[in-house]
Order: sequence, then C-alpha cells, then structure tokens
Amino acid sequence: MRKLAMIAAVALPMFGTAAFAQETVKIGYIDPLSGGGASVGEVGYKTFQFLADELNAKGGILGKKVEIVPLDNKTNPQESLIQAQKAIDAGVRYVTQGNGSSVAGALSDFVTKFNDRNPGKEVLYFNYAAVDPVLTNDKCSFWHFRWDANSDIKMEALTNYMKGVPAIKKVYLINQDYSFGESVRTTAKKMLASKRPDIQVVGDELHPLLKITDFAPYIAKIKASGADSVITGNWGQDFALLLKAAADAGLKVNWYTYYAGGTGGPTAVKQANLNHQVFQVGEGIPNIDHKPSQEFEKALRAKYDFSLFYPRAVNEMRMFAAAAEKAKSLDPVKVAAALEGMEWDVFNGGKGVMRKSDHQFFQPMYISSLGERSEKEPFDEEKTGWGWKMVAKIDTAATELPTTCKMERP
Amino acid sequence: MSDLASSAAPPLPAAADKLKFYGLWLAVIVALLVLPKLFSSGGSLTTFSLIGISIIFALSYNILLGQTGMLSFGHAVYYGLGGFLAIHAINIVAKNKFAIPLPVIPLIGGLTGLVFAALLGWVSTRRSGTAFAMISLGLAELVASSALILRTFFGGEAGVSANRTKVFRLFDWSFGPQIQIYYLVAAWTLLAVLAMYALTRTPLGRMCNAVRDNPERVQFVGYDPHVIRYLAFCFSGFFAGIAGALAAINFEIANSAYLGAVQSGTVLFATYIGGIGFFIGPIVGAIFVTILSLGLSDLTPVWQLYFGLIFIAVVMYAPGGLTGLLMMHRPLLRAGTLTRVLPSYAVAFVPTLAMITGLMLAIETIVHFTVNPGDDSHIKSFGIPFDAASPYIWAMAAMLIFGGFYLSRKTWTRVAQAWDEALSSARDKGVAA
Amino acid sequence: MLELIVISTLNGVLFGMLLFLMASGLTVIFSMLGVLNFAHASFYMLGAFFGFQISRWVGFWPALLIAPLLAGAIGAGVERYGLRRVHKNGHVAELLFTFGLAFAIEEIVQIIWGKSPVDFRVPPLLDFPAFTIFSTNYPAFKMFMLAVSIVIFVGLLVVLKKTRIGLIVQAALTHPHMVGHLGHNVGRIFMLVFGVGTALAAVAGVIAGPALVTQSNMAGLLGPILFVVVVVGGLGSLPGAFVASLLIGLVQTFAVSMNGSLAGAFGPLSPDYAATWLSDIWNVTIAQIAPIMPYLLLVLILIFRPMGLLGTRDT
Amino acid sequence: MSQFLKGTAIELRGVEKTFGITSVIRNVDLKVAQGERHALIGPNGAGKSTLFNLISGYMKPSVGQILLRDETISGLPPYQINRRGLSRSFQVTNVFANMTVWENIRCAVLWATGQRYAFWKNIDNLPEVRERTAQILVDISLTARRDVPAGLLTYAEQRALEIGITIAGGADVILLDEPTAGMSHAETERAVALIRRLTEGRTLLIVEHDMSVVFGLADRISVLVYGQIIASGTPEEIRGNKKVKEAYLGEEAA
Repeated sequence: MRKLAMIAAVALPMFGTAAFAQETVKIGYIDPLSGGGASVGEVGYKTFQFLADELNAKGGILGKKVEIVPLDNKTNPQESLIQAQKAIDAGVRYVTQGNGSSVAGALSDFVTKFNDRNPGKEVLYFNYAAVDPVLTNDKCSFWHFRWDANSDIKMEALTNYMKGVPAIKKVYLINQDYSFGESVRTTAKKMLASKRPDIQVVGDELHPLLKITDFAPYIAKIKASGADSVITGNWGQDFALLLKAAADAGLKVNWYTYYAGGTGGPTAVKQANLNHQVFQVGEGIPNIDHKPSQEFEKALRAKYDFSLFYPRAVNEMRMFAAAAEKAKSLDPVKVAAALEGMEWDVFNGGKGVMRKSDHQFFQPMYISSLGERSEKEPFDEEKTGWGWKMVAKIDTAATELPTTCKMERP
Repeated sequence: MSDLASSAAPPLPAAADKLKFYGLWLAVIVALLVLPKLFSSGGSLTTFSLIGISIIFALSYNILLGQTGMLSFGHAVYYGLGGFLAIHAINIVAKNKFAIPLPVIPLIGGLTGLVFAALLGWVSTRRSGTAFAMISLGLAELVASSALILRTFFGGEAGVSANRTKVFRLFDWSFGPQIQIYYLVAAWTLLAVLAMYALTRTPLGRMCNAVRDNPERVQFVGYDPHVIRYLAFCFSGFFAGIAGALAAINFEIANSAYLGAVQSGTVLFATYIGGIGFFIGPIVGAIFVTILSLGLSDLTPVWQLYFGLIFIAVVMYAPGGLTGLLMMHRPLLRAGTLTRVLPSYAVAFVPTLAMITGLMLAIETIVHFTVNPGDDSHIKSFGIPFDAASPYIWAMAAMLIFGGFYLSRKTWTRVAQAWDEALSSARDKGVAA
Repeated sequence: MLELIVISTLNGVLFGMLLFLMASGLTVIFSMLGVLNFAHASFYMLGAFFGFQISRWVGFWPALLIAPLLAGAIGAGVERYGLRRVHKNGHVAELLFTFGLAFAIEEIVQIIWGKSPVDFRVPPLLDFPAFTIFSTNYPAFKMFMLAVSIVIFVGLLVVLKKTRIGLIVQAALTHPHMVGHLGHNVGRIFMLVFGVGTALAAVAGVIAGPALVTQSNMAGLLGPILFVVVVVGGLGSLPGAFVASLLIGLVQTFAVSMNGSLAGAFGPLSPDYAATWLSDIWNVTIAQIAPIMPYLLLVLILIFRPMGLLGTRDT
Repeated sequence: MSQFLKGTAIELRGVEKTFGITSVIRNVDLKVAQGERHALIGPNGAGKSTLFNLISGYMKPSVGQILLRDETISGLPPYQINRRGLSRSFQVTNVFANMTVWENIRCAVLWATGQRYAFWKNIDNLPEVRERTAQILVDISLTARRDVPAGLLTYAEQRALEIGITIAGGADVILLDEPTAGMSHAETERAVALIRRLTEGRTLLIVEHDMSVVFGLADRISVLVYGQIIASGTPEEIRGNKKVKEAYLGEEAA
C-alpha cells in the first residue's frame, strides 16, 4: 500500500501532460543539483534565480513572470536529455545549461533534432558556461547560443596578454585529459608558437580528470623542467590539489588559468599563498571599476554567500529579455532571430555582440590576478581577504576568431 | 521405464497451464500496446522506454547474480560497448545507405556485448566470489578509463552522437517520434525477456543454478563450473549489449557515462531491490528504481540519501527483495491463511508509516537548514508544504520517529507471531513452505 | 634524471604510505570478519570531516584522538545493528549493505558540511618544510603521516601476532562457536574489530584531510583504489597490504614521471592512420595512463596470482 | 550392465600426497577389480578421505599414478574423471541446497544423457532426462519429497539424496564416503540395502566406519593406517590379519 502510494506520488507528476496556458516564461535550468557537481550547479541555480527576480521586479518579460525550473541532470548527458524532455512536457521552451561540454554537446544535438522533428514546438538552448569550441564551429546549431567565451577565445586573449610579458620564457602545460583540456593544450601550443616563438614549451601534460589525489609527482616534473609559467585549464579539485602540491613542494611559478575563480579556487590560492601569482582569463571580475556591475555584486552578496561567478549569465538573461521585447514575442524562433547579431552593452562595461554566423557572444576579456587588495578592489573572494585585480583588458575586436560553422537555418 | 517412475516425475504443464502462460504474455502485449494511449506525453514515453531498457539490463545482470551467483561491479562495460557499437553502426548504415533498418541495430549491440564478454569472460569467470567481483571492478575501471583515452572511437567525454532517422526505413517508420521508439523498445524488451526466461528453462540454465548453489559438487556430476560461468557471462553480456544499444537509440548518443561505475551500481541496485531469487524480481526492481531515480530527484534534493536508505532497508529486512516479500505470502495465500496476518499488518503499518514520515520530515527539515539556510522556511517536500522553522514541525518529527519506532517494534513482533501461526496452519494443510 | 628518480621515489613512498594508512583498517576488517567493507572509504571521509569540525573547536591534536573514536563508535554501531543482522544472508548481502551505507554516508556528509571543500588546515606545529632535496620541499606534515603509517603497521602486527586479544580475534573468525564456548563474547569481538577498523580509517581521514582535500567526494575518489591495495597485497594480509601500498605508490609516481609513448619509441605514425583509434594508442603517454595502472595490476594479479602478493588464502 | 566385468577398475601406483612437510598418503598401491565392492577402512585421520579426493580429482597426487580402467586420470579435473565414469559422494552432505530434490537429481543426470551445456533445449521436453530422474527418485525412495528444497530435508533423506546424485550419472565406478555416518541402526540398514541395490554390477569403493556394514557389503577390504595400506584382502583375510588386529581392529575386537 505504502509502496503504491509512493509510486503514485512519484509517477503522477511525471506522466501528467502539461497543457496549461503559459502564464509564465519558464526557463529550464539543467545542471547538477545533486552529486559531485552540485556545489557548482547550485551556485548557478541561485544566480539565475537572482536574475529572474531582477527581471520580475521590472515586470518580467512582455509582462510575464520569469520562472526558473531547476532540473537535476547529475552531470550526466543521458539524464540531461531526460530532464530536457520532462521540461518540454511541462511547457518549457527555453533551457539553459553550462556545466560539462559533454552535456552541452548532447543537449545541443537533442534540441536540434527535437526542433527538426517537432516544428512549431521549437526549444532554444542558452549555453552559459560550456566552452568546447566545437559547439560554435563544426557542430554549431541555430538553436544554440553561447554567452561564455569558448576556450579558443580565452586562449587568444590569454596569449595576447602573455606575448607582452617578456619574463615568460619557459611554459609548462598541464591539463585534464578530456576534450576541454586537450583543446587548451593544443591551442596554447599553436598560439604561443605564432605569437611568441621564443617561448619554450618545456612540458605538456595530460592527467586523468578528477582522479588524482596527490599532484606531487606532477609538481616534481614541472620543477625538473625549469618552467617559469604554467598554463592550466584545471578546475575544481584538480585545480585546488595542483596548487596545494605546488605550495607543499615550494614550486615558484606563475599560473595562468581558466578557472581559478571557481568554487574552492580562491581558497586554494590563498592557502598556497600565491599572492598575485595566479592569473585568470575571463569575461569579468567583481573588482572592475564599473558602477552597475559593482552594485549588482553588492546586492548578490547581500543575499547569498558567494560572489558572481557568471557575469555571462547576466548578459544571457538580460539579452533574452531584450530580444523577446524586440521580437514582441516569446516564440523561440522569433527570439532566436532577434538574438542573432544583437549588439549589447556588456555587464562589466564595453560592447559585445552575438555573432550571427555561429551564435557565439564576443565581449571584452580580462586577465586578472588574485591576491592582496588595494582600496581599488572592494570585493574579496570566498572570505579569504584576497580579491581579483585587473591586470589587462582585451577588447572585443581582439578576441574575434574565425569560425568553421555552416549554420543551417530553419 | 516403469509407470511407477513416470508417476514420480512432476506433472508436465497441462493444457490449461499452458493457456494461462501464453495468456499472460498476450496480456502483457496488450498492456504494452495500450500504455502509450493512456500516457502519451513525451516524458512518459521516454520513461517507459527507459524502464524497458533497464528491465533488459537488470535481467541480464541477474543471469550473473541471481542465476549463477556471480557478483559483478562492472556489468555496464557490456552495456556501454553495445551502445557505442550501435551508435557507430547507425552512423555507418546511414552514411553508406545500407539496407539495414533501425530495429535490427540492437542485435549489433548484443553481438558486441557477446564478443567482449567472450573475450574478457574466460579469465574473469575462472573463479566466482570476491575474485570475480574484484576482476569485474578492475576491468570496469580500465574500460571506462580507456574510453577517455581512445578518443577516436569513444568520442572523448562528449561521446558519439547519431541521427536515428537517417537509417534505411522500413514501412516508412522514421523512428523520429518517441512513440515509435517506445514500440521498438517494447518489442525488444518482450523478445529479450522471453529469451532470458527460456534460458532459465534449459539444461544450461538449470546448471547455472547448480553452480550458484554448490560449484564444488557440480564438478562431480560431470560439469565444469568455469564453462558454465563463462557461458552465463556471455549470455549476460549479449543481453546487456542489447540494452545498451536500445539506450543509444533512445538517446541518439553514446558516451563514457554508459560504461561507468554509476551505471554498474544502478543495475546492481535495481536487481537486488527487485529480488534476485525470482525471475520477475529484476523486472520489478528495474521499474521501481527507474521511476524512483527519475522522480525522486524532482521531489527532494537529497534523493541519493533516500536511495541509500531504501537499499539498506531492503538488504536488512527483505533480503529476497520486493518480489521475495510478495512471494513469501504465496503459501499462505494457497492455504487460505493469509487473512490471519492481514489484521496485524494493518496494525503494524500505522506506526511504521508514522516513523518513516517522521524520518522524512526530520531529513527534509535538516536539509533545509544546512543546504539552503538563507531561504524562506516555508518549504515543500514531496508536494506537501510546511514551515521548517516551526517548533511544531520539529516536535512532530521527533514524536513520529520515537513513538513510531517504539510502537512499530511492538507491532512487528505481533506480525511475526501471527505469521508463524498462519504458516504452521498452512503447513498443516499440506502446503509446502 | 637522478633528481627525478630521487624525488619520484620519495613521492611514491609518501603516497604509498598514505594508501596503507587508509587500507590498513580495511585489511583488518577483512582478515577478521571476512567482510569486504565498501563503506570503508566513507569512514575515512567521516574521519576527515569529524577531524575538521573538532579541530575547529578544540584544535588538531585532540581531533586526531576524538575523531577516530567517534568514527569507530559509529562503525561499531553499524556492525552491531546492521551487519550482524545481514550476516546470516551471506557475504554478498554484507557487501551490498556496506555499498548502500557508502551511499547514505556520502549524502549525510553533504547535508551537514555541504558539497564544496572545507578549509581543513595543517596544524601550525607541523606547517613547515621538514627538509629540502633538489630544491623541492618536503613538508613536515607528510613526514608525520609517514611516521603514523609505520607506527600503525608495526602496532597492528604486534597486536595480532603477539597478544592474547589478537589470538582470540583470529580464532573467533574461523571457529566462532568454539571461542564462544570458551566464554568469549564473539559478537562483542566482531563489533570491536569493526570499530577498530573504521577508527583506523578515520585516523587516515584526519591526517589525509589537511594534506589532500576534504570534500564529500573524497570517499568515492579513493574507495576503489583501496580495494586494489587490499586485493593485490592478498586479502587479509597486513604485510601484503603494506607492500602493495608501496608498490602502487611507486608504480603510479614513476609512471607519471615518464613521457614515453609508442610514438616516442617508434617515431610518429604515418599520417594515413591519423584519424583512427590506432593513433590514440600510438600517442598515449605512460604518464597519461598512470592512474589506471593500479587497476591493470589488480586484474593481472587476480589472473596470475589470485591469492595476491603475500596472501595465503585464495580470494 | 557393465561390459567390463573383467579387468581393473581403479588402480593406484605409488601414490603420495604431502601438504607442506606433512605427508598424508604414503606410497599407496591399490587395485580395485571391475564389479568389485571394495571397502576402505582405517582409524580417523588415516587419510581415507584424502585418498578419495585424490582418486576423484579433487586433489592432485604429489607423486604416483592413478588409473581408471587402465587409463591415467591423475591430474585430470574432477569433471573429466566423472565423465569417464567415476562418481563419488561426500562425507559431509554436499547437495544443491536451494534446489528441490527433483532438480538435484536432474542436474546429476544431465551430462550423462548428453545434454552438455545445451541452451537451446527446453528442460521439460527431454523425456530421457525426465524418466531417468524419476527412476532415481524412486530408487532412493524420495518421491514424496520431490518438490522440497534439499536444504530442508532430514539428515537421512539428505544422505539418500547424496547417494542418488552420486549414482544418477550412471557411472560404473562409485566412491561412497561414509554413507551411513550419523544414521540410526534402522536407517543404516535401509541405506545398506539401498547401496547394495544401486551398485549392482558396478564397481564400488566405500569408506565406512561401521564394521557390520563393511563386512556385510564388501567383497574385499583394504586397511589404511597413517597414509599407508597395511593390508588388503577378503573380509576373512582381514579378520584374520594380525597387523590389522594390532593397528586397528584390535581395539574393537577387544
């Protein structure tokens, strides 16, 4: 009996066909909310919730309230597709996702096929953090829009900065052994070779993803190579443990990273005592001298205990609202048309554009370093007392890379 | 042979029994045909398809665990490889325009599972028990890791995708809409279940059970337990490959998650919770666990905790699984003494339910304060709204847990008594326990 | 080259000893109860989190004592009220019970301490480089870890082989009824052993917590490798686990330091094969596959020497 | 019945078995003729069960040769020895506890009826298997307990089942390890009658402690003491053998 009731309780909401009139704009947030990736997924969920509240306070989109529907994908592509299907059943026409390029690839593929097979019921996929270049190149889709700079763009920005630092002579590459790490290392080698041929790549390491508990052997190798700088795309524990092992062994190099600002990253940097030795490339930091973004940061921190890790999510939500207003419709096809080529005043200041040819958003990129703050840097990270300091700004135009995308439009 | 001897044999199924047997299958077919008419949304069709896939997978796993007594921690290897080959097959068929329709693809997956099981099986089935379990664990780690290294074949962590509608079409079935996939999965599930049931009724199937019970003695009746385990392993790999291929067709993507420890763990959960001692056990388990894993994460963020607790409860209190729990009552039902235990069940049910409710209330309240400390305390768990900050809720949870625990202990002792009485009177009536 | 060899050996030994610290409890439980405890890594994690919490309140050193006691008490409770019930249903049921337990513990830890890593620091007393070799520092804390591992190894050996308690415990495994008739409470002995085993895991947790990362996924990360250590060493053999830990630590560390690949040995592959799986195999380096070497070792050992390196009984 | 009534069924040539430094079987020579009922007796710990384990392939001899009908079988795995027509029972009941009596017997019948590892045949559609199983079931008088799991049988019933499984494959060399151990007097009598009936025309090697059983059943007797055969002969010869009296029977005769 109890079992029956339980099954019914679980099953009913799933099987019910949702054919209600749309009173709200539902955005399906598909990211890990349980399991290993949940710490990141929850930050993202709360960020989007905060942004939805912001839009709703201004009257929503076209007078309709924005609602974020959390869908737990357990960082598993298959599970993501089930969740996407569930979301579509519940009347969701817009999904957003960011964690894991494997999930992003699966979702983009799914949305494209779904729209192809179900004309009139199209769904748009807003990607806020998955950076695999292929999504806006060989495997680009009309139904996919990306607000994060892809890893090639980030590397372009990073090497544009590095070529101006004469102290860099020997670079060591250490990355996670999967498509993202692979793309970081190949583009790094290619771009460094063309921009600074005198820089020597003294090591090129791939290690298994999220499986290493002690990085000491890798640090020993870096040390033996005599490198002065390390480029790494590592994130999560692979980043924290790497720095920890480096600090233990007393390795003194500069770290050029993608995700030092991720959850747990600043704590690790502080613990390793790498004052302004860890650099990050990204589309924005809290300490940029831009009043609207700093106020936003203050409001966010007042409500939650984390800082804004996803300035791109702000761009995404605000641009979505603007595109819908511009199209005067919430029909995904029209919204997509309005988003194509849309120019935008970016959250952290400056101009950005959603490029029509591949649906990749281009925006100013920043190189920043983490360490002790001056009065110019009001915000610290993860209560460490240390904060991000802007080191260099790369303008939108200098980040634009060609694309191989051959967009198929409906 | 004497008539005396023939009369000693168990009666062969009578015509009526056979009719009942075929009738059951017919009823299942009708139910499968009607089901999508009742629940037609894309989500429910996907759910049904996943249940079908997981039924095949769990049954294939039970060929190992329940039938032959081999505990594997790496069954997903064969599921995953079947899935990958199926995806590659779809792409190749579509590219070269071979006249191979989609419904045949799962067979390719199955053969892949079979080939790999045949390759890896001989060394790993030499022993059962811990050695087999550990080899399966090691092999699973190796294969899952190589999936990330051999990028060309496995497509890295992004996996390989395909478009199932581009395959040669038979009768103008495009297999784009989920409903067609549902029928494809349903047909294969039916076939696979039938085949696996038939397998248990063959000389090999019976010897598998003998190996499970007593591998030592099997050697002294002329059989090599290693060969039996190996053959069982191959069959298991074959059906796991079919399940993997169907999953690949359903998602149109195959990636390293197919091969991973989570997949291997889930099938173990499903099979054991359903009950490894009965043929239908894994079917029940697959349905239960699939619905639970799809639905539970909507209801509570800590679904894994409930999952673990349910599993622990089953291992502790119902080692025969859900099916074992039901089957326990068969002798009572036959003897007509079932009615004697029902009242004590009803009595025990109330405090047990209270205890479980209290436990869930406590968990959800605690979760609210540790995971979302800043949020509004008026939360909704399992669809029921309540105020997590209210002291009444805390008091109620405590009362339900302790009161429920105390009372249910008492009442379950009574259930046990009633049970013994009912069983002994069933024995008196000549129904074997 | 010499530098890399010396440093790799040191790192390998350190990593191996950390593995032994974690695996010793698992071996003790297996050798005495015959239970392959899947939740062992979860008790290691509990130890780390208890250690973190207690050291916040009263400091690291008391935590090093209290946390294992606490985890051991929980372990004993698990044996008394869980495992013992399941015991009659056989080893598979016991194993599955611990499997479910691992699931539940991970989630409970996440509920209490969240999913992000917690800030568990090395105690100030040991927060300095012990010595420097080829300009690489070796922190004092790691030396402490090494010392604790060896002390535990020697201590366990002595207790098991030389003391009355050890003898009774070993007898209780093979002849529970006989030991029971001699007036010993077999149930309590088993409970004690399980408690001690889990407490050892927790000691490893308290020590490894600050050295590595204290996070709710730390159990899942190390769980499988502990089985490798225990099986490769020989189920139930303490010296075997010790040797296997060292072996795995060294193999993994040295593999990481090697860059060799088939491409390196035989020259690059002809471009005809550039996009085939052959090129993947051709270009993979030894360093890349270092972390899966233990599993390769596991499979090979089980095929060619199923009793493990120093084991006496067949798995 | 057996067509090899003449000749040797089992022959052991200089067989030794050592565990570490302890030798359990020392230089044993033994011949059992076709169709003979041969009993193996000796005090506890003499190595009788070890000898059974060596002959049936459960253990490998350290030194020496074992022949079945003049073919070497030492070193072969148990199932191959079984397929050549040698079957054994166990001292401690060793049946398929979760399977019914019917299924237990049937498992033992399958290989002998040539089913091998067939996975394409329905077990219910094999009349030969069915009839043979039923016949054995009648022979061991367990028809009434046909559908009971073997684990739930009484001790005597389990011993009968043990014998049933041993003879079900139709082997013509049967090794029985203490078939009546632990039985009451009446049960023993029934068991002896059963054994006598079932091994008619076959070769039987039996280990037994109950001397009335041994002397009532056996054509020849061998005495094993400390891993060595000290005497071998007809019951009368053994009764009169001085060495045996000293070493073994002496205690009982006194």
